Amino acid sequence: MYEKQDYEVIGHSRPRNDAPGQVTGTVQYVCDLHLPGMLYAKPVLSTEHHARILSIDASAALALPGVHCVATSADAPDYCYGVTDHDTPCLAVNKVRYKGEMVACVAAESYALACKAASLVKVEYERLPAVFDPRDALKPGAPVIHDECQGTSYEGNLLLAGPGKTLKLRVGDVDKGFAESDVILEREFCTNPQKPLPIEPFATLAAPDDEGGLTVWSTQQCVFGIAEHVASIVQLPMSKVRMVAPAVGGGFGEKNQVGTEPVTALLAKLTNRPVKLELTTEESLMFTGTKHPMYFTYKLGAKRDGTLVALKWDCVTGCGAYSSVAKLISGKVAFWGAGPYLIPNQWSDVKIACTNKQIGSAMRGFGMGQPTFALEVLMDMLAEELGMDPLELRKKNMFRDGEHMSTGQAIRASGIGLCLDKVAEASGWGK
Amino acid sequence: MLEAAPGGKILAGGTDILVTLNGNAVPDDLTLVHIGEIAELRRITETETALKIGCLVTDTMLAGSAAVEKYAHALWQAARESAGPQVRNRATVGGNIGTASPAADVVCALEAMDAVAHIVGPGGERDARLGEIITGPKKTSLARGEIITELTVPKGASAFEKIGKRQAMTISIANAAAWVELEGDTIRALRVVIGSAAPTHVRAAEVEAALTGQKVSRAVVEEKARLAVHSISPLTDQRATQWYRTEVVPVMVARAILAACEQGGWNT
Amino acid sequence: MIRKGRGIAGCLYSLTVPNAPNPCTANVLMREDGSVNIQMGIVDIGQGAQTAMCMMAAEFFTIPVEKVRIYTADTHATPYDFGTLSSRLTFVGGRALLNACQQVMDVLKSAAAMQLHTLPERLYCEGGFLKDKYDPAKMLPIQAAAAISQFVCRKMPMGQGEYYPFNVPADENGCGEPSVSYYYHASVADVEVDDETGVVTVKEIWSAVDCGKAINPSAVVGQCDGGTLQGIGWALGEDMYPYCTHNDGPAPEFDPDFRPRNLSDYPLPTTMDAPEIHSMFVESHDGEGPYGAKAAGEICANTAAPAIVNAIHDAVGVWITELPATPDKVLRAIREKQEKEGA
Amino acid sequence: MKLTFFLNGREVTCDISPEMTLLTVLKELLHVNSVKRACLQGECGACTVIVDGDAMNSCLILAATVGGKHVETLESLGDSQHMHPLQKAFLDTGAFQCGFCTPGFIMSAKALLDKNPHPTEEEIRYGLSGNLCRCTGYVKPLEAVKAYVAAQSDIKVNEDAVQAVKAAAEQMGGAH
Repeated sequence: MYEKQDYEVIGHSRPRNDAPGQVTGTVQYVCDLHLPGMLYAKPVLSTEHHARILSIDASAALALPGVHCVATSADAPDYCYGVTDHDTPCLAVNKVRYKGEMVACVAAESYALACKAASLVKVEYERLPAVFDPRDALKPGAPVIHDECQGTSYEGNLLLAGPGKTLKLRVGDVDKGFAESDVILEREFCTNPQKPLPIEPFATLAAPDDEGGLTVWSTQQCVFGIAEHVASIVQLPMSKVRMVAPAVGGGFGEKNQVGTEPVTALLAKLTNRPVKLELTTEESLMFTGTKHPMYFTYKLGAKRDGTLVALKWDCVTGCGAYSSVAKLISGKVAFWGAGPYLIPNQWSDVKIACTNKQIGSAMRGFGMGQPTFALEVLMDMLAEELGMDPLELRKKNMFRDGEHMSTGQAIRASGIGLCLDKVAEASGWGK
Repeated sequence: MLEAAPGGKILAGGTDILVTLNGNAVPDDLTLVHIGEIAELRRITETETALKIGCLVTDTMLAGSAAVEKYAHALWQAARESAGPQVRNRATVGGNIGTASPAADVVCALEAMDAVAHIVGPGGERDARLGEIITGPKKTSLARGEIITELTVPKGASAFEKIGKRQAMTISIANAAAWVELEGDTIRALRVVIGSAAPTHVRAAEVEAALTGQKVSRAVVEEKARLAVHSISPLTDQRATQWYRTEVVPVMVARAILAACEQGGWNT
Repeated sequence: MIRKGRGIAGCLYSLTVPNAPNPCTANVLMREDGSVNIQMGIVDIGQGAQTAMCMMAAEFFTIPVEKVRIYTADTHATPYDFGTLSSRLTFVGGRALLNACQQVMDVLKSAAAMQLHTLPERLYCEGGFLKDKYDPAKMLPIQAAAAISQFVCRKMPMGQGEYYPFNVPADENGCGEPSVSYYYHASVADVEVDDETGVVTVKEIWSAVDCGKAINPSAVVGQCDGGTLQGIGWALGEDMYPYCTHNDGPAPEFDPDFRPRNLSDYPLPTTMDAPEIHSMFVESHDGEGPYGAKAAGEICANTAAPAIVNAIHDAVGVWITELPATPDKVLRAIREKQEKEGA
Repeated sequence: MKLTFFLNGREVTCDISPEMTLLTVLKELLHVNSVKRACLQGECGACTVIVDGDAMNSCLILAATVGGKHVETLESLGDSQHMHPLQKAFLDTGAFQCGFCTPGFIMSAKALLDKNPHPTEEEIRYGLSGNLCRCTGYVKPLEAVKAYVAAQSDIKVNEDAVQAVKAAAEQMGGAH
C-alpha cells in the first residue's frame, strides 16, 4: 500500500520524454517509414450499405503495369475475428454489411498507380434491403444482417449478450422504490455516433523478413492483441509475426481494434514485398469505427427532499455491422447507469442491435459517456422539479468513503465530492 | 492572352481541383494549364468609383487590403471567414468563381456588390455579371478556353453574414451579403444575395423592393427580411435541414442589411 | 438575442477491463552506471504513459529521470501487455513496473549489505544512496551497488514484474468486483445561446478530474483539456450519421448517404471553437494504485456534453435530450416553447 | 518532368510525374520526416509548409507549380541541440501529446509570427485555425505561442508570464 506523501520526481511537471523529437519533427510515425522496394496499397471500399457480392473483377486492374496484387477475401477464406464474437471478416466475404467496408485491396508500385488500379476493380453487387435504426432492426421482419451466425451470436439482429440474451441489472426492487417516491421522472435520451478521429489516420507497413516471418509497423493501441489476428490471417505462428507500434498519432479507442493490419500483412505475404497501406481521412471516416449510438429510456424516482430512491433504465445500443466491443461497452452501460450516486433500487435492461452502419468501436469514455449524459441531464430535470440547486442534489446522493455502492462494491478514495467542490469554487457556482 | 487548351482545365490556386484528384484516379485526358505565375492578374488597384481585382488575387490578399475593407466590406468579411489560413493563402477569386459552388462565400459577396467580370477567350473579350456566369451548382457558362481575368467591384457600403457548422474551416449552411446606398437614414438602393439556399446564389428581390425608400430601423428591416423566404428553395443535406435554412435565412438577411447600413454611416 | 447559461455534471468511471484478465508485465535492468532500462509492451498513443513509467522508476530508485530509458510496443522485444484501453496503463502498468523494480532493489540491497557489512532489511533508498537506517555513516551510491552486484556478487540487477488487476465479473444482481479502482470527474460549462439562430457557443468550461495522484501534472491537465474539447465536439455537432438521433423512431430527414466524407462536414473543433478551458485535478490518493495514482485519460470526455445541455436549459429553458445539440434542434425547441407560451 | 526548388535553403532537383503534389514529392521522393500525410483534403493542416513566407497545405499544391520557390519545413527551424525559441516554448509548456500535428502547428505559428510579431489572443487563434489537433484542446499550444510572444516582445521579458505557465500545471488543482 502506498501512503500519502510528497515525492521527489512524482508530482512535478516534466515535458514528455520524446518532446524534443516532436518539436523538431524527427519523431517517426508509420507515414514516415520507408523501405526499399516498398509497394503502396489502396483499399476498395463498398459503395453499398447492404448487398451480396456477385463478382469482383480485378482483371483490368491487374493488367496495369506495376500493379502487383489485388487481394480479396478469397485469399484468406477461413479468416474471421472479433473481440467477443467471431463474426468479422478482414475483407468482405460474399456480402457487404456497411458502406465503406473493405472489399478488396490493391498493391502497386506507387500510390497514384494504386489509386488508378483501385478505380478499375469492378465489384458487382446485388442490393439488399438495409436497416439503420437499431430500434427498427429489432422489429420482426427487419432484414437480417448476419445470416451465418444465427443462434450462436445473433438472433435476428439482436446480438446475444449475457445469459438472458440481454444485459440486465437487478438490484433491489424498483417497483417498490417508485411506489415510495414522491417524484417520478421518465424521459427518453439518445446519443450520436461520434468518431474518435485522431488526426493520424490508420496506417500499416508490413514487410516480410528473411526467416519467412513478417514485421508489421502499425498505428495501433495494443500490439499483442492485434498480433494474434495478423498471425492467423497469414497462417504463421505468433513467433514469426513481429508487431511494432512506432510513435502513434493519437488513438482515442479507434485503434485498439483490428484496422488495416491483417489486410496489409496479407498483401505482404502475397507479394513477398514490403507493403504500406495508409488510409486518407476520408477512408478512415468511412471504414473505421464510431462511438456506439444509444437510445435510452430513463426513469428516476426520488423523495421530496432530494433522496434518490429508484432508477430504471432501458437501452438499445446500435453496434453497427459487426459486434466488435459492443458487449463490453453495453456491459458497462448495464452496470454503471447510476453514475456516482447511491440509489438503493436499480434495474437495467440493455439490448444490442446490429444495423447496416459503421462498426461501433471503443472510444474515449468506453460506454460511460452515454449513460452519464442521460443521467446527469435527468438529475438537472429532477433538481428543477424539486426546486433544488443541481449541485446540492448531487452532493446529497453522491458516494462517500467507507460506505458501499448500491451494487455492493466498497467505496474507497471517492473523489466525486472533491471534483464537484473544485469546479463549483473555480467557476463561482451559485454566485 | 491565353491559347485555348483542348480538354484542359485552368489551374490557379488549385485548392478545389486537387481535393478531387488526391487519393483518386487521375483522368488520363486531364491537362492543367497553370496561370499562377502571371503577376499582372495578382493585383488590386483602386479607381475613383470601383476596385479592380485580378483573378489571381488570393483570399489572404483580399483580407489584408485596407481598400477592400473600406469600400467592399462584404468581400473583406467573406474572404476572412472562408476556409482556413493555409487554404486562403492559395485560393484565388477566379478559381472560386470557376468552381461555382452554391455555398461559396466570396461569390456571394461579389454578387451583392454587383461585380462585373472581364472574360478573355478565343472568341474575344466580354464583360459579364456573376449571375450570368454561374448557371448551376458546379456549372458555369464559360466556353472552352475562356478565362476570367479581372473583376470590377463598385465601391459601396456592404456587409456579409455566414453561419456554418463551426467557427472556422466550414462550408456555409447559409450566407447572406447586402449592399446598400443610403441617403441620410433612408435606403435609396439595396441589393441582397443569399447563398447555399438554392442551386445558385439568389437575389432576395422582394426584400429589396420592400425596403427601398424605407427609413432604416431594426424593426422594419427584421419584419421585411422575412420576405426572403419566397426567393429561396433550400434542400436538406448533411449540413442542415430545409426547415432550418428557411428559419435562419431571414435572420441572416436582416443582420446583413443592418450591418451594411451601419457600415454606410447609419448609427443605430 | 444572446442568452447565457451555466450547467454542471459529474461522472464515475471504472478502471481496467471488467470481465477479462488484463495483465501488464515489465522488465527492468539497472546498468553499472546506475541508469535503468525498462521494456514494457504498453503503447504510448500521446497520453504520456512512457514518461509516467520513467518518472515512477526514477522515484523508486531516487535517480534522475534522465537516467531512465524505456522501450515499448514491440512483441519481440517487450513483454506482454493487454493494451492501451479503459484507463488502465498508469495503474496496471505502474504496479507491474514497481514489482519489477522491487526485484532489482532486492538484488542491489543484498550487494550493498555485503559491502557495508549490514543487513539488507536495514537499508533504505534516498537521494541516490542506499543508507543504513541505524547507522547514518553507512551509505553507498546506487550505481556502486549495481556495479558490485554485477561484477562481484555475480548477480545481475534485473527484475521482471507483472500485475493482474483483481476483477470478478459481476452478475445480474451486482455481486462481483468489476473494477479494481474508480475515478471521478466533474465540469461546469458556461454557454451562450443565440435564440434567433439556435447556435450554441461554449464560452468557458471548468473541469476537474480525480486522478488519485498526479504523476506528471502537466500531462494530467493536458488530458483533461483534450478530453473536454472532445466532449464539447460530441455535444455540439460531431455526428457520423446526421439526423439519426431521434427519440421516437428514425428522423424524417435521415439519409444514410449524408455521412460526412471530409473534415469540413465533420465539425472537429478548431482553435476558434475552443473555449476557455480551465482543467484541474484533485488527488484522492488510492493506496492500491502506484504512489496512490488512479487514471486521468478517458473520463474527461464524458461530462462536457451533459454540462452543456444543462447550461442550454439554464439559458433558454429547453431540454435537448437528443445529442448533438445542433442549432437545428435548439431552434426547433425554442420555437415550440414560444408557441406553448404564446398559446 | 524535372523540378528544381529550394528546400530549407538548399537547392533540390528531382524527377517528378506531373500529377504529383508537393506532399508526395516531399514524402515519397525526398523522405522529409516532419511533413505529415493525413487528410489529403487541405483541412487538417498536418502537411503545412511555408512557401515564400506563406503557410500552405502541401497536399493541395501541385509539385510542378513550386519551381524556383523557397519551401520551408520544420527541419529549417533547428534541431534538438540548438532549437528555435518557438520550438523551445512549445517544449517547455508541454504543449503537445501525440505530436502528429506538432510540425504543422509550429510552421503555421512561425508564418503567423513572421507577419505579426505581437498578435493578440484572437489573432493567434485566427492564425492557427487551419491546424486541427485532437489531443490538446489547443489550450497549451496557444499558451506556448503567447509565452513565445511575451518572451520576444521588446518590453523587459516578463519572467512570471513564462513561469506562470509552468507553475499553473504544477500547483495542485492546476487551475489556470
